[in-house]
Amino acid sequence: MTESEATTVEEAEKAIPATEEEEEAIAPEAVAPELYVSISPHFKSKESVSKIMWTVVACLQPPLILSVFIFGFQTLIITLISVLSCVGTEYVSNRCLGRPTDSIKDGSAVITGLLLAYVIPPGVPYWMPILGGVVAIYVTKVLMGGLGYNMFNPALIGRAFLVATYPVAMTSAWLPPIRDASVFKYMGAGVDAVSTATPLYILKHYGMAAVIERFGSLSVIYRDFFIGLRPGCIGETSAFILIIGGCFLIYKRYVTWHIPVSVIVSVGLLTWIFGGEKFFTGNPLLAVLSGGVIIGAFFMATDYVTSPTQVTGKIIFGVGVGALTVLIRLKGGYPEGVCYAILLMNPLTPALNRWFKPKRFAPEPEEGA
Amino acid sequence: MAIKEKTNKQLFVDGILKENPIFKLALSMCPAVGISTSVMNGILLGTAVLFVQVCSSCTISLVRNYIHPKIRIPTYTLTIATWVTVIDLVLAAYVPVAYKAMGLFVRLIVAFAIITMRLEMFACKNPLPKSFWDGFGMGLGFMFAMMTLGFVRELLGSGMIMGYDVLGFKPLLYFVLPCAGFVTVGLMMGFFNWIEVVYERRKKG
Amino acid sequence: MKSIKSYHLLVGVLLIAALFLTGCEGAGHKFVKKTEFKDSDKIVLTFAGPVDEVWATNVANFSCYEKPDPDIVLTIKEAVLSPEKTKLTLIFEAPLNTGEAHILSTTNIMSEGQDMGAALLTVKKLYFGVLMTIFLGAALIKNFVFTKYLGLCVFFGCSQKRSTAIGMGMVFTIVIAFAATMAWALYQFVLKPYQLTFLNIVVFIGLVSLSVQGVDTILRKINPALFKAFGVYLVLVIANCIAIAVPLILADNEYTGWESFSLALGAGIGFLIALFLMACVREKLELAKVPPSFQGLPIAFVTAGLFALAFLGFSGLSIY
Amino acid sequence: MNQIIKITFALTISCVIAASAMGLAYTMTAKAKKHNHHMNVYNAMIGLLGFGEDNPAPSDLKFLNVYRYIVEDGDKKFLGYMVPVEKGTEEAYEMVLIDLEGNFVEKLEVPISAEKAEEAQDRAKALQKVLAAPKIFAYADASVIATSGGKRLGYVLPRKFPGFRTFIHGIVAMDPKFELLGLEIMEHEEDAGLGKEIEQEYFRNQFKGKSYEKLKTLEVVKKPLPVEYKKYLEKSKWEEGMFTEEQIAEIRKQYKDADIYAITASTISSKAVTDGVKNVAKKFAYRIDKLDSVLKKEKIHAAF
Repeated sequence: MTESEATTVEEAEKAIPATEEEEEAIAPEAVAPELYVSISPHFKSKESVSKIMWTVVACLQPPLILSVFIFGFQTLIITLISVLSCVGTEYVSNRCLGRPTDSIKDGSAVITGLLLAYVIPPGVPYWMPILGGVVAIYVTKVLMGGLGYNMFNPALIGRAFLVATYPVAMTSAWLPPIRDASVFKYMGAGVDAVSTATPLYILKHYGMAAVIERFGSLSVIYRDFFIGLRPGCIGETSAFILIIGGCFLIYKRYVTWHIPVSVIVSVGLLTWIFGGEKFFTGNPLLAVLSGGVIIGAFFMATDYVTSPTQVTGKIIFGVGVGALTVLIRLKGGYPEGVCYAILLMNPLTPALNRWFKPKRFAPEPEEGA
Repeated sequence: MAIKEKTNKQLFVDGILKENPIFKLALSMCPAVGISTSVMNGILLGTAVLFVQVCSSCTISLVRNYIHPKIRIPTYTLTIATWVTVIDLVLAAYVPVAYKAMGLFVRLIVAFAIITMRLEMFACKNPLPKSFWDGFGMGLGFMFAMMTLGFVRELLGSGMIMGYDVLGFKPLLYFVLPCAGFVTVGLMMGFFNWIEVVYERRKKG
Repeated sequence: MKSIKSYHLLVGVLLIAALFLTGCEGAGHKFVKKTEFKDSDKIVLTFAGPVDEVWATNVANFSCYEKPDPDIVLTIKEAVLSPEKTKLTLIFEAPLNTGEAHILSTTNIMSEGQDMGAALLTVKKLYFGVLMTIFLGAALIKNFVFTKYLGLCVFFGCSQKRSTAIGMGMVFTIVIAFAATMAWALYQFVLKPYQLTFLNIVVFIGLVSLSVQGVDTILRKINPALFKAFGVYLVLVIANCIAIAVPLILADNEYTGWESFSLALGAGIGFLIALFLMACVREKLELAKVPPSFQGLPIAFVTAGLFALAFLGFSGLSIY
Repeated sequence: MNQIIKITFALTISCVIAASAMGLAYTMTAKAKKHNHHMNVYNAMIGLLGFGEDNPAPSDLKFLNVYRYIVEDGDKKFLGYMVPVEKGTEEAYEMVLIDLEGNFVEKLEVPISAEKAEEAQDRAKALQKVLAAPKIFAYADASVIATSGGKRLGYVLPRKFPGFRTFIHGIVAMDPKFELLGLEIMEHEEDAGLGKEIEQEYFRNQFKGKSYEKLKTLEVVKKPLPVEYKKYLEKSKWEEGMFTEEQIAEIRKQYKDADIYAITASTISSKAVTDGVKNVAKKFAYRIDKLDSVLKKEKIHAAF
């Protein structure tokens, strides 16, 4: 996989060919005063992009700390590797393309790295997030033109790539939560030695009774899952901390409530209707608390670049994510569908933005196309 | 276009490199994405396409003076379809394993844009030897591209080359999966564009 | 054309899909309203009225076999009656082969002391369900563009603008549905009986060209405005390998007429969806600072690869 | 007008030429194609019975087809077995009708030659003559019985069963005691890299040597395949001196009653194949017993 870059011959001449890992490229940015045409979102507030990004990063710290207590110390290492891989890829590829490298300071690569780590199982080998990070940043973001132009959520593409490439590890490297505060318990332990199954997997293949048998009575399940004491991806387990982080972002008006609420409500509602033996007998609370619905709703589906900007569009987007999630969960080949649901809705964002743009007061212009 | 002044050799080489049907002309992408999972597949389908391309080019070139301009396209289609049927039957009869590996794609050669395009642009205006070399170059170019893609995907996907285990493990299963075809082709195209830029620069400097 | 906005079309497609989804079912015996498979090892019977619990829960009253194996009676492990006594679930010892029709015979059905007579019921997947499976399979799960890589030349050629994408997709859907159904008829009634199957390729490609010509002529007469909008795409249909792949697939798999139609419609709608999604993204990509040697087709390919990755989410989806 | 005639004429001529070219190719390849297909199946069957280069098949090895039909007469149903019988030196076919409980009903001679019997259409024509109007018959399946020197060597059953995606076409081979001789996967549409592994030796060969008793309760386990066992299963990759006789015997003994190890991340495909094989074997064992006892009782001299 050798990818390469070059603008024009003249520019290429000046460039020093740089080789690093998998990318090699040449071509400095043609720096010229130009009219800056940007696509949505257009921020009009005083908040700069990087301040928002770093706030999100801060909001994403508590789940990491908690995950160390739930799954052990190696989650921290995985997360660190993932973040370093993302930031490193961004730096190296921007350097090679001759783009300004200070873009890594805006924190977006850090967020991608964190989110990527949060949606992979805690028992994967340490080299796996490196690969995920390279694909997430290079293929999804850098090739598409950098921050603001990516069509898909980079972290989720990274995850989908890893699931396709290492289906075994990505679907079986789950760890049971630690309940005796020994954070070094699973360090270096083989995956097979401790692997368990996620609640959604058990629900899909063995039914509700098996979930209750495995995790205790319903009230215990709700309590444990709310705190985060369940097998699952590194950062997705604790509904409680994720909701606090998400609410803080909403309070700061960095994201609006429409997408998270519509995702969660539609997942709950549709599971309640279709999820049981008969109509209206599904368990909505369990559906929302297990899997990646909460982290998906608050931190992935609300990504500025890949979600709509207008209220109607946001709600349609959220409901679409919820509906596809439930469809894949109940009828699909995978136990969890949040990742694919968001990826499938992402490309609709430009269309949703156009269909539901705010009413213009000037007369409708002639359609040029 | 300066096609007419080209010698046979140039025609042949151009088909493989400068006008490579997959990486340069971006025609007939379906098989390039679809069954480029191994080098062997590339060789097999490449041979089939080579055969159809050469035979159709020669046929059209031979009868080019008798084709009524109004039924040009139907004649091309008929010619290609006939040759595709022939190779389809021959493969099914004598090389069933290869036939099975390629599945529907052998019969889909009939819809490959590259063949029709060469007939329309070249074979219907040029004498037999030239058309033959043009067709041969195009066919080989297609085969070369398919083999390159197959090499990358087979090596990365299953750690093998031509069915021989060279790595001993499967580095990135993703590359044998159906969805990897697009990304591989995209990256390879970018890579070839970049090579061209570098090449041009070297020539100038 | 101006009045039809693209999202109206989307809503229309969704409505049609919803209509399709709500099918109705027939019965085999006057007292039995519905028979259906459930999970992999259950058959559910719905009766018109309450049945006797003693009769219903005795597994000896039922016997079931796969249609081609009348001599091998499947063992029923348990019969469970729902509280309202109208729904009986027969649980089998081994998983059933739900692709095959099952014959279920019962002794005289007892309902509130009345004898309703014995029943011989056929349990099979709804034909409608089979059609829907084929349709959804072709449109989403095994999308021709993203999982079978067919029709790529047209896919990349026509996905630069949304209006083009929708026009091409619709024209293609119409033509393919028409051509494939004709191809099916021709294959079943002419080519196969006379052992001319080696002419498949020529005949099918001829049929596609003919359909294109036919739609062209009809459209030109009936709706010149529509023709003006969509006419340009008609020629491109022939260059689309899906148009020739669909007839070949349905000849290979011996589909019936309705199945062929669903496959063709699914293929067309799937192509429309793929084109539309791709066009949405490519319009945005035009503004992006894509690295120079990736501009144009290479980046489009990479994007299509990401789509294919996202479409993996549909793999293994089975609605019916 | 003149032009139209000219075009039509040209098109007709080219169509005729094209059609004759294709027809020629078809007639030239048809025989080879059929032969090839036949050899393909034949070789697969020979391989499944355990014959190969170092263990050549006996010269009098014969594959005899038994065709099963479902015959309906009003609302009564019978199983019809079209069995090859010995009649002097020639081979002939007889239709043996058996009711669902396994009792003999009727015996009919089928006027068809051994060569023609392989074609479904010819069989249907011949059967039409003996199973007259009120009776309806429908083809169910064919089983192959391999014999040598008048003794049965094994049963070869080409069947299809549901997989994860679509149907899987496979051939199951059993010895006369219904011990599994092997499994061959002919066609399938499982996922590349995942379910596609069912064609691999390490999966298929796990079925080899399973006794009928074990087969009935065969399960799929989600455990990693032991390295040594995997090496043993991949017979085509064996090198000289990789295993000693004792080692082979020991591995065979150790895993003889083992369940099937699932393909990693493709439990559903693995289970589908296992269930399919189980079903095929169970049904066939049940039926061949019934058929044998009827043939014995009615003194029908079947060729196997």
